[in-house]
Amino acid sequence: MNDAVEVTLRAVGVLAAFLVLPLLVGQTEHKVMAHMQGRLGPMYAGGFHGWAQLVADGVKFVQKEDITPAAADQRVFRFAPAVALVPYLVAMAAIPLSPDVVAADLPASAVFVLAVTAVGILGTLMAGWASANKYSLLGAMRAAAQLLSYELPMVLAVASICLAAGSLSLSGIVAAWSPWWLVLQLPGAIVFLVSAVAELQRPPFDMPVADSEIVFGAYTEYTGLRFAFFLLSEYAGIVVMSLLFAVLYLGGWHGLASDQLGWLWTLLKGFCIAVVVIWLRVAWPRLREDQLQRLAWLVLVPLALAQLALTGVWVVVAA
Amino acid sequence: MTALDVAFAAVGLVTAASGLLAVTTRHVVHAALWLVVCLGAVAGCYLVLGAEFVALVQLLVYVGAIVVLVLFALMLTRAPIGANPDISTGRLHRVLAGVLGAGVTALLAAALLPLAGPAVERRDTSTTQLAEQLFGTWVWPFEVLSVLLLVALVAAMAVSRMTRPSVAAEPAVTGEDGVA
Amino acid sequence: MIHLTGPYLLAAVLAGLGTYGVLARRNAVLVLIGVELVLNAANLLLVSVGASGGDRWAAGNVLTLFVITIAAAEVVVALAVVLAVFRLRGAVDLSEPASEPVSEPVIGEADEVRS
Amino acid sequence: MTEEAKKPGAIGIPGILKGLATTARTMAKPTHTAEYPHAQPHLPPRSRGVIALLEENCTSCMLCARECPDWCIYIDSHKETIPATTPGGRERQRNVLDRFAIDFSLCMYCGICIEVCPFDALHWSPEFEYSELDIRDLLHEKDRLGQWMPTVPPPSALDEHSAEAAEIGATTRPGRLVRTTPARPAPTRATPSGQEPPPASGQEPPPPTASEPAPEPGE
Repeated sequence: MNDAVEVTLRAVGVLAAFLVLPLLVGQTEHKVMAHMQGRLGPMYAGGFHGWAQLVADGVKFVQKEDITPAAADQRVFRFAPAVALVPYLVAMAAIPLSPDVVAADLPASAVFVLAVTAVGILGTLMAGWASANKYSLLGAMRAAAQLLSYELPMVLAVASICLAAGSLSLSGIVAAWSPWWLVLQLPGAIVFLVSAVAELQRPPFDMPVADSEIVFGAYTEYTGLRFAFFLLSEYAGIVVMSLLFAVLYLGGWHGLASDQLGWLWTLLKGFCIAVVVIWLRVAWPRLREDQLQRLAWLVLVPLALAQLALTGVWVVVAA
Repeated sequence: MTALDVAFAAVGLVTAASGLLAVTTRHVVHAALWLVVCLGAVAGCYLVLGAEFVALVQLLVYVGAIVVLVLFALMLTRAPIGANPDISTGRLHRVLAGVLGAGVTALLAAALLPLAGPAVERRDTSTTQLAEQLFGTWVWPFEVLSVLLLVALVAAMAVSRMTRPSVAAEPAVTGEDGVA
Repeated sequence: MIHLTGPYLLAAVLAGLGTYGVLARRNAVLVLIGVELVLNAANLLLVSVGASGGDRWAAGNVLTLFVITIAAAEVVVALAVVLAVFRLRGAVDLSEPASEPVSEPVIGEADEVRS
Repeated sequence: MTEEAKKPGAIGIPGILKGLATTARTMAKPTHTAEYPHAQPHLPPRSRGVIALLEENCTSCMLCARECPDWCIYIDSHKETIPATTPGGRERQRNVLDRFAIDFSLCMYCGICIEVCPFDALHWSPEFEYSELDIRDLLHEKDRLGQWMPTVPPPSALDEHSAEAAEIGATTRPGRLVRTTPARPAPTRATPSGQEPPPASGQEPPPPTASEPAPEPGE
């Protein structure tokens, strides 16, 4: 009985985090992006500096008509948003905020998070194909090509961290973290961040949804709540990737009073990374498809391999 | 029947059902999507069998990469929405294939099931153990595999560029898939 | 405690389904799906044997990892071949007799080799 | 992130960092946004908000309606006979404006009507808050157009070194032979030149040459 209560509590906690943190990131994006462009952003919804803008957006999305194109593959089309969204929910459950604050402490959680987020691609592919729209199909193809390419450097970068920590578990990695990693794992960190932004299809890697070329990529035909789910999955993805970065590279809950406030430190570090992800979107133009592939294969993969070798040497020498 | 048996029966049923749909459906892309379900369920089977690292790799490599590649190839080689009888062979051929498939199942089951015996204690392989074996006992096959991967990479690149010279003579008709 | 009857039976069923898939499909990519099923049957067998004990070098798990790797390599090459065939003949129908190239070679850009 | 730049041929990292720096600097600076409904916008002089009609100046000459590129000006008028002012004199006819309407759902704010009006009956007003829930309500009849008149700003002062306005020169110079054609553009130029807002006066004080405003000028 006690177990059931605990499981329920944890599930509710993850769900709450899943519903709140992406909105927080979304609102931050609204405001940070606006100020970076000399604007104010939302100012009215909710009163104080438009804090409820995304809630209002959600209400709006719920009210909109849910359209499935006549030529679409109905079931796949309807199912795709869930496939895009759920992996991030599951991934969020495995990311520890502190040694105690974790929904599901898995032994190989680093691999687990990577494996689960990799499934999210399928949602985009399904959406793009099932829409019966050539723009959607093109977007899905671009997304698949991009995500496959950037998966590799990302896994390699994480492998380097796991090697340095001697653990596949995120909690173990944070426990083994030392400030030296900030220097020694810097190339890997950069590779991870770049690949994470690319995996999320965020600018400057937003070729799959390049609105000036292919309308909105795989999401062109979506309306209402299903479209909102895709948006939510993007922001949930930012949350997952930022927290993962904070846990892997920035030492998670290490910091002042980490016994009590560890979870706050992790959240804070993750939030800073999320702001950086938003910043990149404002600052840089979109990469072309060939530049994208070139960057992944000619820069990131060699860099990640070099990082892996460096870490290997370091581990052997230090041991 | 133990709890693990029940769990395995549940995942196994999903695996078998989705596998069946993957080879029988008339929608091209649905076949690949059912394959996703099947492979994911197989990962679940591995979990039940106590091989969690293999399950994660199955998810990461099979579902995350291989199936995406398959879907990608399907879409590049025309995958219209809707049922398409042309993707399967004729009725007689299919009946023969079904008989043969059933035969394979029967043969394997006949060979394996007597070996099953009574319930055994599940032996989990921890990741550490796995790593020690992988980089100790199995290190040479492992190295050879990495060479195989490299060869596959180069081969795929070579194959995909092979058509270039012959194409140069033809008038370039860029058809429905100027994608890539 | 677990009965191995289930895993063995499932492996046999998957192998049978895979065989059917290989034989009953005309689309080359779908034939590959059948092959994947057979490979997974083998993997399942390996893992279940590994879980039953009497597995000295963690062979069940290690070999499964190897098979997954090989499957990845195989799929990459096979799909490259399929795409090349599609470019040459405009279709990936295996039951079509090998004839001269259809006079419409669909030229994509040289695909990046992925994964 | 700076690795981004290492793609071949890219000048690379400095430019990329500059992008980051520029956006960061912009974030530190105050925004340029005006929160419009709460803070009135600062409109530049000569803003094109809405077109005001000074009905007294209109002679129903139809120039504006004819020149309008999207035909959004509707004018109805009739002629009225004015009895002779002196006994034995001739009766005169005069146009009376019945309807003058501008459909602002069609108007593209080009301002040609204002340019071509020979008698300064049309003026730009900076008022822009006249949106409607029903598009048909954007058809402003002449009373509505006339209500915009008080919002028309006085014309800006002349540049100190500018040439003397033609009509002022004409009044100060010794008289010349009467020639109608060259004098025709004079009234239109009167707006910028007259230091007083012209709408105040009723009929335009004609330059010495113009006798009767012919309703149909040569194209």
